[in-house]
Amino acid sequence: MSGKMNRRSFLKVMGWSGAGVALTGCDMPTTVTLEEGKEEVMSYLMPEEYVIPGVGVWYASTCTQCAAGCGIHGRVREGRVLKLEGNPDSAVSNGKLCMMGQAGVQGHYNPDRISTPMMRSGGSLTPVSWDKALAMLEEKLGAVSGNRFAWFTGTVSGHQSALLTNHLDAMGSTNHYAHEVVNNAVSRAVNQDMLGEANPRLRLDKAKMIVSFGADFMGASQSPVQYSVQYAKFRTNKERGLLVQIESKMSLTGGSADLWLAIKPGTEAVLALGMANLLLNKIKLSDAGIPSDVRTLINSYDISKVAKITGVAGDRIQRVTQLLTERSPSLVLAGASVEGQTQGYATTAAIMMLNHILGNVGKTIESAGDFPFPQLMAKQGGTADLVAFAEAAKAKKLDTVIFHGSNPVYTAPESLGLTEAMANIGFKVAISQFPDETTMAADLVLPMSSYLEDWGTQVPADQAESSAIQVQQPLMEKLNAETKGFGDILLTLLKQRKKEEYGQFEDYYAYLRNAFVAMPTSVKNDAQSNDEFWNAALQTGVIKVDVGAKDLQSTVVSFAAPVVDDSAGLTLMPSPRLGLFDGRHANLPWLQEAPDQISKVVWDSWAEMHPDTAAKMGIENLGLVKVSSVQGSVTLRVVLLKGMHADAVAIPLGQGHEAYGRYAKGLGINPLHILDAATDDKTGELAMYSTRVTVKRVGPPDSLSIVRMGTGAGDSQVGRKLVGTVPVEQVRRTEGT
Amino acid sequence: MSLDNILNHWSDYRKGAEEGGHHEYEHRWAMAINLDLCTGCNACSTACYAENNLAVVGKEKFESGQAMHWMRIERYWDQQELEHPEQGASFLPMMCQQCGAATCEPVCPVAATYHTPDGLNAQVYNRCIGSRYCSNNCPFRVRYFNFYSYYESSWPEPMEQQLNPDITVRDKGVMEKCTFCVQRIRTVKDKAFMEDRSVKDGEVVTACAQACPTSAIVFGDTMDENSMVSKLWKKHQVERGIYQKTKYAKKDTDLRGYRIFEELNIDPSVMYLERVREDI
Amino acid sequence: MSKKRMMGLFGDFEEAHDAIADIRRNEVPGLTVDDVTMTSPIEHPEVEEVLGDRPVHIQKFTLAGAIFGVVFGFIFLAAAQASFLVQPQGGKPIIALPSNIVLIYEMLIFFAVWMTFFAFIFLSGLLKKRSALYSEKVSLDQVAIIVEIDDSISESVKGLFQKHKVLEIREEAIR
Amino acid sequence: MTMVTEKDINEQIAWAKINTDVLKSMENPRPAYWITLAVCLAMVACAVLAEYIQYTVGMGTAALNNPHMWDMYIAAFVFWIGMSHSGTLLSAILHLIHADWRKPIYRFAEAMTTFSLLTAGIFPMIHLGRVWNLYWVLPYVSDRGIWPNFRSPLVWDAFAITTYLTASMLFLFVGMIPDLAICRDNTTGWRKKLYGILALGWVGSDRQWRHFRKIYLLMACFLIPLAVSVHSIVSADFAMSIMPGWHITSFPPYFVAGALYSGCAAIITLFILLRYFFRFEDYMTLPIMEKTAKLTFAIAMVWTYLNLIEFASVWYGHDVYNKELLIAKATGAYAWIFWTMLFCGSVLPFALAFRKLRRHMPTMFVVSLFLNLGMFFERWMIVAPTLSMSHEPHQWDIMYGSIVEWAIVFGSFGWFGMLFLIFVKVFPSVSMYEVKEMVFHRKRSAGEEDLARMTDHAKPATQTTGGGGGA
Repeated sequence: MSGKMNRRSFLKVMGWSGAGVALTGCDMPTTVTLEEGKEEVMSYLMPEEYVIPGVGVWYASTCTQCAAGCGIHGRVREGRVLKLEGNPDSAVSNGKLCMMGQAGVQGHYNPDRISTPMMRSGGSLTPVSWDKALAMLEEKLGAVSGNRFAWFTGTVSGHQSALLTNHLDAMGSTNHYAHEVVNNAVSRAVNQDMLGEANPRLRLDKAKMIVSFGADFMGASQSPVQYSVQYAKFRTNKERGLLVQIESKMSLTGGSADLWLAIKPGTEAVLALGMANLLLNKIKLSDAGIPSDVRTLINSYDISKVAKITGVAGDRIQRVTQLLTERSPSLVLAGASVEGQTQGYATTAAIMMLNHILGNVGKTIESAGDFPFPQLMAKQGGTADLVAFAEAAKAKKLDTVIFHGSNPVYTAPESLGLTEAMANIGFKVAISQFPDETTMAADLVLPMSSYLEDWGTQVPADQAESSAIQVQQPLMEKLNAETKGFGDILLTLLKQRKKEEYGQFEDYYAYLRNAFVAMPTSVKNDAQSNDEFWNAALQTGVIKVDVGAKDLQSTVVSFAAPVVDDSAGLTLMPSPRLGLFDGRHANLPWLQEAPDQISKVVWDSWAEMHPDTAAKMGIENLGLVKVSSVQGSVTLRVVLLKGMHADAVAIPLGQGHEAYGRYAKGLGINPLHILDAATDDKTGELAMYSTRVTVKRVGPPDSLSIVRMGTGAGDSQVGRKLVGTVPVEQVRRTEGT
Repeated sequence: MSLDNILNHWSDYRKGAEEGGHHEYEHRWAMAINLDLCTGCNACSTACYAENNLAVVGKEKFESGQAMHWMRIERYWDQQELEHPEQGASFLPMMCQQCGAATCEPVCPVAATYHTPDGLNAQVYNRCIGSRYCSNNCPFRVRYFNFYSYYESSWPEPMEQQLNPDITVRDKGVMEKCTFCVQRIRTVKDKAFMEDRSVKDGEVVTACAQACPTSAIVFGDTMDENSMVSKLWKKHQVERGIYQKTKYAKKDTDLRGYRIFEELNIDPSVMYLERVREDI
Repeated sequence: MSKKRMMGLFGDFEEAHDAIADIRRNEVPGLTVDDVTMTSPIEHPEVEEVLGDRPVHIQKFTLAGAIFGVVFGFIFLAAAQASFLVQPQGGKPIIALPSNIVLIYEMLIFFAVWMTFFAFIFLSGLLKKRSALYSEKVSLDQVAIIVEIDDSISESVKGLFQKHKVLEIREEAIR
Repeated sequence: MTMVTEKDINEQIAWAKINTDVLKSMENPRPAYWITLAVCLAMVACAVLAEYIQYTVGMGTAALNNPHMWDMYIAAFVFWIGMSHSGTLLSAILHLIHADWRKPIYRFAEAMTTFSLLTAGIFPMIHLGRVWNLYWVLPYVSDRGIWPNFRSPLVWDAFAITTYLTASMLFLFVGMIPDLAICRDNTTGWRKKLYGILALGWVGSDRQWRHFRKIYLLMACFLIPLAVSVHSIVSADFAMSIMPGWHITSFPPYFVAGALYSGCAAIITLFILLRYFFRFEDYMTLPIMEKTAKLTFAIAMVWTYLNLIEFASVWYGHDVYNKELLIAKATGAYAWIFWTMLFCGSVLPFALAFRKLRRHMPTMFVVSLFLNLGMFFERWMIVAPTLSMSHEPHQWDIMYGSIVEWAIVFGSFGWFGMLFLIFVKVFPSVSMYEVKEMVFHRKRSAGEEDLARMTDHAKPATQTTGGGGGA
């Protein structure tokens, strides 16, 4: 039989591939050779030369679903990217990928993507040509002067970041607002002051014990995959790591804790000081490097007092503290719920101080070294910039703003008055992929290519063992030709300003290649030629960067004494979650349909409360409640979980979009809107976890899209061995770990 | 002629699970899932959606229990008597256990679900008439039925371009379930066949195992003595075959390995390792 | 010498019974009980006894059907299973006797019942055209005695019938 | 009149009257008939609409979900199969034990069997996800060498029900041949043609009667084990699974008893309806009703006993899944159904123990309806709770069915009613020739010694009917 494939055998193949899971159609070299494929099987006649019909090829790139910058592999077949997986060469992702990264393809193929530039005329956005849009842009940017122009972005890094900075310079402006709801800005500040580094390397894998104050490092954190991988090592080490989670709302990480302690919201600082007290005064660790005022502060918190304030049992505190000294090196972490307090800085400092006392610095907290390309380093977002931006807008200090990679209209609390203030901004440009709230409020919308169609580099803020630049390359042709990559748009903007300087680059690809080629030999290491280096970079998807070794010294800064808010009501915890994250993934059906890890709710918003608290208020599980703060109120269903402190009510982020496409629009509510505008007095970051609310029952229980469908089933194993649990001693004996 | 076929192979054809049944297995794919590492993060589940063309059913249908998540994460609260779950939650990744003596198989009226030489419990969509008996007889409740046609609602233009061409999109009236990513197995087997070698351990990785950030899921061939899975099964003294045999095989009952509902004698291919907690 | 068929309708079953009894006792020479057919609206074995024992063979067919059902059933099922090795097994043998026995049992009854039915149709002389001598009264409440005789003895037969209070007599020539 | 009530049937009844009464019941339907028929058709229409929706939109419209892959349809299927059992089975048993009081009532009972089978047969089909491939269940030789899976109880169902349907239809038909001959002789026009064909040229010759006696006996002998096996096999759908609450040894007898039970209850219902509508007081007499009621009561007790057995065996069995399920049945979301079932099935039948009530038609009518309600609930309790609360607690749920489901189940009653209504107008719903036999034999045994008196009675009968018979 010749290589030619006659119609019958072709049909046979089709029939087989149709025949369910037992067979796998075209991936069978045994039934379809490439020759046959090209001639008969492929739907289009002349495939691109890099397309091997019927065979999936993996290309390396970088994930931008969150700021972590995981290296990914994308499976490309017949010119379409089908599946994303972690890139083993990337130290950040270690060949793994979280649910958000997996769902990246759905953002890429999303039916609600913006396909053409749009300009606001007569109140509504109407499609225009790129030329018109760019002409408009050039005119407006030409008109604006200095600081009346601003960029508003999420976390940006790599060469895009560099270009963006250059554009700001070209515009003579210094206003770059970088906004992320899920951020560790306060920790960065504390680290900067205590360690001299904002983003030291955390080595969970080296720790024998982790005490986490609400740090959801495996969930909605700065680098979930990296820390999950480290967690796995931490657990499987010779001496199994011990995880103690202290928080007011059980997070994904808390779900895996050996000991989960509920603490009264806002009293973490007190607990930290109490533990410090035990360490210094009882266990007699050295108090070197601790300022006297802090020392006296510590002394004033004896265990009984601490137990009373925090609601954590005294013996528990003592035991945990004791273990911290026994299981050295340990690691104490502070998370969003700690940072996001009116005293966020002080609290975080108090917690980081424990690392200092326990001598973890340098062991489980390492220096990130000196990154050779400061201009490429991540400009990390926070909420302080959001506040500042709102102020500036209100004060009519801004004429033209370009928005990208952030959705302030959705994420800003009403109390900031941003929505109204937006009107004060004369010309708002949105470089965006989806019709989200901010984009809908813009005057000019530039359709952006998805990260799977675009060139770029990412420099993760939280670098893993080995620092690297993550390379991002297109995995397929643009879905619609009208979209432009972010880098290309930046380049165009710069060409408008500095033709002479950037005219040489035909497009961002050219610029990037040039930039790579220009890299020092230290980075290129043994690459023979520029082409080889370039190809190697594209193949591996990472450019390893030697940052040199550096050891870390810590000093304790003095911080304010904790003030405990005992006013009536409950503390609202607007908790982000792996999945919808800060709401940016609400338009990805896979993530909408993936149940929340703790409460198992899908496709909806809900409030989490402790059953006892609810009982006092006469609220039943799945009942309809009204959560009101000074700023406003939201009505939603309640899910009673014991993984809550009695004084807290949690409303996960992500839902409540007024725009953002068919999957996100009109689902649930957005807790961010009812937050107070209170900020951390030191860093100016929004105190997102300090809003006091009251909860009122407004309706009877009703169905909610909970996996267990509200029957109460699925909560308990009813004595059946589905998940067995054994004490660690037994495992030590049997497995010697 | 099938008559002398019967006479010649009578004794073969009369073999039940106790004697290993009538199978010349090429592989016996299996898993070992370390529940101590599972953080319930949903990565596996989402990866499964991406790999296997699983339909997104939407709020209402999900609410009425018609979701299609082949790989679902179950979350249980132990220590319910306490005020707070002090040892966190118990997460259980639950997918088709590819039982050696699968209860779903003998009840299918049209032989749409059967046992492959790979030891997989295959579902032939084309043959299924949707009597749903298999799902009723599955103690794990991991078989999912296409109650509706989803190909319009779940993959609106251009979403359908993401669909994996290696497997079909199922239409209404058909039962479906986890296949241990049979398309991946198939690809690797064919590759090995072309290169005239046997499949190497770690060559086949299911989507869930691949994605799992904590590497809690290990996938492999229990017929390959040196495969990671075989070693783990051996280490925890979990054996293939039905309960009566394995019960006595397990010398040290403190070992963490166990198979869910093993007492039903269905010989699941997934071994779970118990969650570990330290009391402090 | 032409033959004829004669029918006598009787309102009274006992009279009919006696009439046949007389024939049996050869009161009419040349007429034996074998020539007698009795048609009646109901089933009454005790009256029919007088006709002497006339064998019925349906049960043999039933037996045949049953045996066929069993043999065919087993061979069919076993052959099908043996030639269909990918069938779902779930740890059960290829040829699983318990389930096959259930099906064979059903097949036994199936074939037995149908054989019985067809045997009934053919053995009981149904599906034939009714002769002119059929009286609708028979389906109501009267008994008819039909005899095949020579013309020669027809008178004496009539006499016999009359003696037993016959209500009506019909004749028909056999050609 | 009191004397008559003591007897099952009045021996003095003239044979011609039997003919005319029964034949009359087959002619010129009254408005009431048309109205009922219309109602039934309307119900069927609902069902058809519902099925159309389900067929086009998907099985999801039937409120099925992951734990509840089966539901109302299977419950209804079991219910109707059960309904079918009384007719043939009782008729056959009573025939074998020469209980001739069956004769006036067995005809419609057997018809009921056939029609409830035809109803039951619908449910497995509409419950299929891809009904258009139904024929794959049949063992036909295909060039792909694919066969159905002979291990599956569903395939057993297919075999058993086909056998049972054909066999009981034959039984019904054979038993009807002499009556069809009567109809043939007493009708004109298309009816005469129809009956002429169906009667197969029956003339009532001794030869025919002898074979008739034999085949009827043989069929009765086969039908009893068949009927038992059929419902055992239906029970196998559940008992052969590993699900708690299904995998129970006592299921086959339990199902058979339940089947007889619901069947008897249905017989009582139809008995009263026919007696009332067709003025069949002379044939469906109180004594016969009493006997039927007593029988029903006996079966009710058997059913209750088997219930208790099941509970006990589960309770002392220490199978955690089964035990928890049993407790959940009695206390959980389905508790009200559970207790209603027990009340209707085990307490209410004691009404049948009182002569007064047995003879009071309205009471009997209501009671019989409640008995059947209880039986339907029993089927629901068999199907639903197990699926709601099986091994995997994560997948527990509660389920009450959807509009579509209810519409189809509702319609099935219309379908049954329609078939039955047509039957009673086309075929004699009381066996004429056998009532005659009954009268004849009873009379005979009444005065064996005094033939003279018998003949005195026989004569006027013939005279009165001399004309009537001919007409």
